[in-house]
Amino acid sequence: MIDKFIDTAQAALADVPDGATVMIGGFGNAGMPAELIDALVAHGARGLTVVNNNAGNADTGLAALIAAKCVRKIICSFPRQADSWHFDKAHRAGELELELVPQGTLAERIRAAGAGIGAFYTPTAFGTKLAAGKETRRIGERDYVLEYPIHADYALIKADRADRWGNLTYRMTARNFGPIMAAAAKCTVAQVRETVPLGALDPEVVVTPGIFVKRVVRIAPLGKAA
Amino acid sequence: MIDKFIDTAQAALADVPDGATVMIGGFGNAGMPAELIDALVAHGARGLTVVNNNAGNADTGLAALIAAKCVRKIICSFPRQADSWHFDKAHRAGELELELVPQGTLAERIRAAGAGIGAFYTPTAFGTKLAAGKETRRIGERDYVLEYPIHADYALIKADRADRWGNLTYRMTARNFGPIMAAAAKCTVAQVRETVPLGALDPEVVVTPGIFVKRVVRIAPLGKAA
Amino acid sequence: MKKFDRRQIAARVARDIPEGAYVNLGIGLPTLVADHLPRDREIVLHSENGVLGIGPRPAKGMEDEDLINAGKEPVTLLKGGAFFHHADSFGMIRGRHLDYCVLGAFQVSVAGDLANWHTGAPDAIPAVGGAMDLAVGAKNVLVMMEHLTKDGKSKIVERCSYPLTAARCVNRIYTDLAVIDVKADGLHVVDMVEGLSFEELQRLSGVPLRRMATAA
Amino acid sequence: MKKFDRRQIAARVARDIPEGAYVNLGIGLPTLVADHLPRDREIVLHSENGVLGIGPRPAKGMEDEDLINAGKEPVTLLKGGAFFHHADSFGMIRGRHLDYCVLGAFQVSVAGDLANWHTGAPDAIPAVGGAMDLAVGAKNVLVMMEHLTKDGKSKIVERCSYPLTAARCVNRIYTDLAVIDVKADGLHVVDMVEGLSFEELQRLSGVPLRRMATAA
Repeated sequence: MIDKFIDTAQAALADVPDGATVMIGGFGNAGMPAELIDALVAHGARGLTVVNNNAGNADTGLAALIAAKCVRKIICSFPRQADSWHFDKAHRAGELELELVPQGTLAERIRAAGAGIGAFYTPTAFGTKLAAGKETRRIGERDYVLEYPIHADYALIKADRADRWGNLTYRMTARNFGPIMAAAAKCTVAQVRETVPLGALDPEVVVTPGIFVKRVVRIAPLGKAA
Repeated sequence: MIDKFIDTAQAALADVPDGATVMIGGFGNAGMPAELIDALVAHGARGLTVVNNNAGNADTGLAALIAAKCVRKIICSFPRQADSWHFDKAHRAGELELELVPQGTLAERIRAAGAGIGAFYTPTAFGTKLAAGKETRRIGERDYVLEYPIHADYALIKADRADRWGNLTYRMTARNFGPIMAAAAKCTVAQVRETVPLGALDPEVVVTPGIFVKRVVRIAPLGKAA
Repeated sequence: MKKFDRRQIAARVARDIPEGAYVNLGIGLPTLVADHLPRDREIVLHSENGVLGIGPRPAKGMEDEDLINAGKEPVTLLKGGAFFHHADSFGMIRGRHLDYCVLGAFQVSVAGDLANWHTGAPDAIPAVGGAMDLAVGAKNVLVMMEHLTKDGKSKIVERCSYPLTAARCVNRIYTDLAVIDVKADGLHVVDMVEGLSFEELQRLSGVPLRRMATAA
Repeated sequence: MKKFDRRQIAARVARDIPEGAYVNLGIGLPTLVADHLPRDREIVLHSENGVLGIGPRPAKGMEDEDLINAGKEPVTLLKGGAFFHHADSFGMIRGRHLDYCVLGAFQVSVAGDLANWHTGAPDAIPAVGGAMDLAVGAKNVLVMMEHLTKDGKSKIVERCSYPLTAARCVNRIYTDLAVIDVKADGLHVVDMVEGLSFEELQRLSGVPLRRMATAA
């Protein structure tokens, strides 16, 4: 029997090695796998490359992972925010490398990894600092920049409902990076609000088919028993 | 008020000019916009380039469009079938050009057009006849072929339900090429089984958002009044 | 001369968005445009984080942290809205499906180059977000900004001194002084605030302007 | 010697598919594998036209033309199945998410090159479908074919004379005579039908074969 449910976030991340590339879903709090990130901090793997839209806010989540000195490099589109102080400090100290990528290029590079595309030409960032040193090409009447996929060892994402095959649905704008990160990582771990019996998810409504998901952890919403 | 509903298939295709590139959805009968194709045959535009997975079967649909000598070129992955006689005849007579594309490359080229990607590298077909003369590149340890998007003037697709903003859902494997063709064409015309009031489609379940759809025609299932 | 305030600029932009348009409003100033869209027009708002059909801000206490815009502010969803993932959302942008995007700017050049993501200061940590995708992808790029910097310099420039977001992408500029179209043959003044003369606008702007035959 | 019939070849392939595998069965002969998958293993079948979790053929009269496989035959959907569009479906294939695909073949070379889409006849109208994507994308490419052509020539060849589907892609060959692994150092015989000697198989195949230390 296929059973991707796993009891705890700790167990789901127990094999993350030092130096792994870890994608972390979420945009703002929507879709942020907070409990999985906490478990990653506790797990203590070092030298991680993290792929996320941002670079951590305030003192929890990704910011805590940075504060714990687990992260060597961040690939993201929007690091600098009013409360990104842990990133700012580590980056200015030269302890944390930044690869800044336009948001759509970030999404497309993640998608390309999941879809087996070797590289692609995007018009975004042509003629800007963020394309400096990159290969370009004129196709038709537009100029493009060559971009490569971002593969990951792990993807940590938050979905809404899951069955034991790992099929996932999401909730509103919490969908964001989840589906594409799930496909781009060797081992995708999803935290979900609810687990349901096989067959309870409408096959028309599954957003991430279980083929992309290795482990599912149910995190009970605050105030509810696990 | 946004209202993309249009009364008849004929009216929805009235402006298709000679020489247009027309994508036609469907895989087998699933998702084939039969009534829209009939209307295109009746409309009589000539010199069309058609993008479809196949090249017509028996005497109806795309085969009828070919028999009516409306098609100059077909871009598809699987032309030759036991009952593709109209295609076979026209192609052998030199009246119908064929661009044969592996199915996944066909899908990705259509997807690239909709997503503004200028070109992409795919491992599919490397070292085969279908990559003859194409640019290739080794990336990491794999070899890739450079492929370009397929844009269309019109996409004719079949969906299941639609609202007046053009949001679409599909039914089972009838989804196939619909969502990607909708995004790749300047003017997407969807025939649907049912039209519903705005707000009746769950926003989590919309597969093709209305932004990709210009016109929607309800085609009542056989045996039901229009 | 009576300068437009931020709300007036937003209202002026809103006036130009037609019925049925698909529109992305950038973070910050452009978000104000939503409040001024004519109620008799159906306009579909997009946000980079995977949503079409954004409605007004939710009532106090009705916020849902899973329903936010690209500025991470709580929003609502209109009937007819839809959710999708980030790659699909940016496919929409890059694939030229948005009719309009409205962006803030540090500078716009006479050629329509846009600088809005990075001051270029050597110690600044830059953040780009979706700005480059929107600038390159939307069919019409509308810029909202103050006409002059705090020390009185024109933000419309011969050549951007700040790092570019995208080259030759801006279609129309809305400032607290004027509305200006960027065309192949230069900048055309479409509209000016009350009491401002073309000559004065020309002097303040410091780049060549043309008078539009008729105001929009 | 007792050659395997098509059903027996299919059953032999099915035996090798492990619990939890994601598998695409090609059009034609490979489709038979579905009937022989062990009932005590959950195996998820994929089809190119946008479906995971294919179940058995529907009962007569229960066919639905919207629920078909890549061979355009009516199928059913198991609990846990899901639908998606063609680009996502081939992203799954190309992105190496399928554990196995099973394909028919005209020829397989000693290096694992596969020819299965085109006879190369000058007047033939070729059709490729998803064959090239599957051959290049699946983690394990299993080939099912008769060992010999109708006129007794080996379909396992030094170099394919038919146009290639993909180079160096085949992992294992299942024929009516044997099961053979394609490895970096050549072809390893894993299994033979009853009454066939290695020497006879070697003679029929016409390309160098190695004995496997232990049969699978």
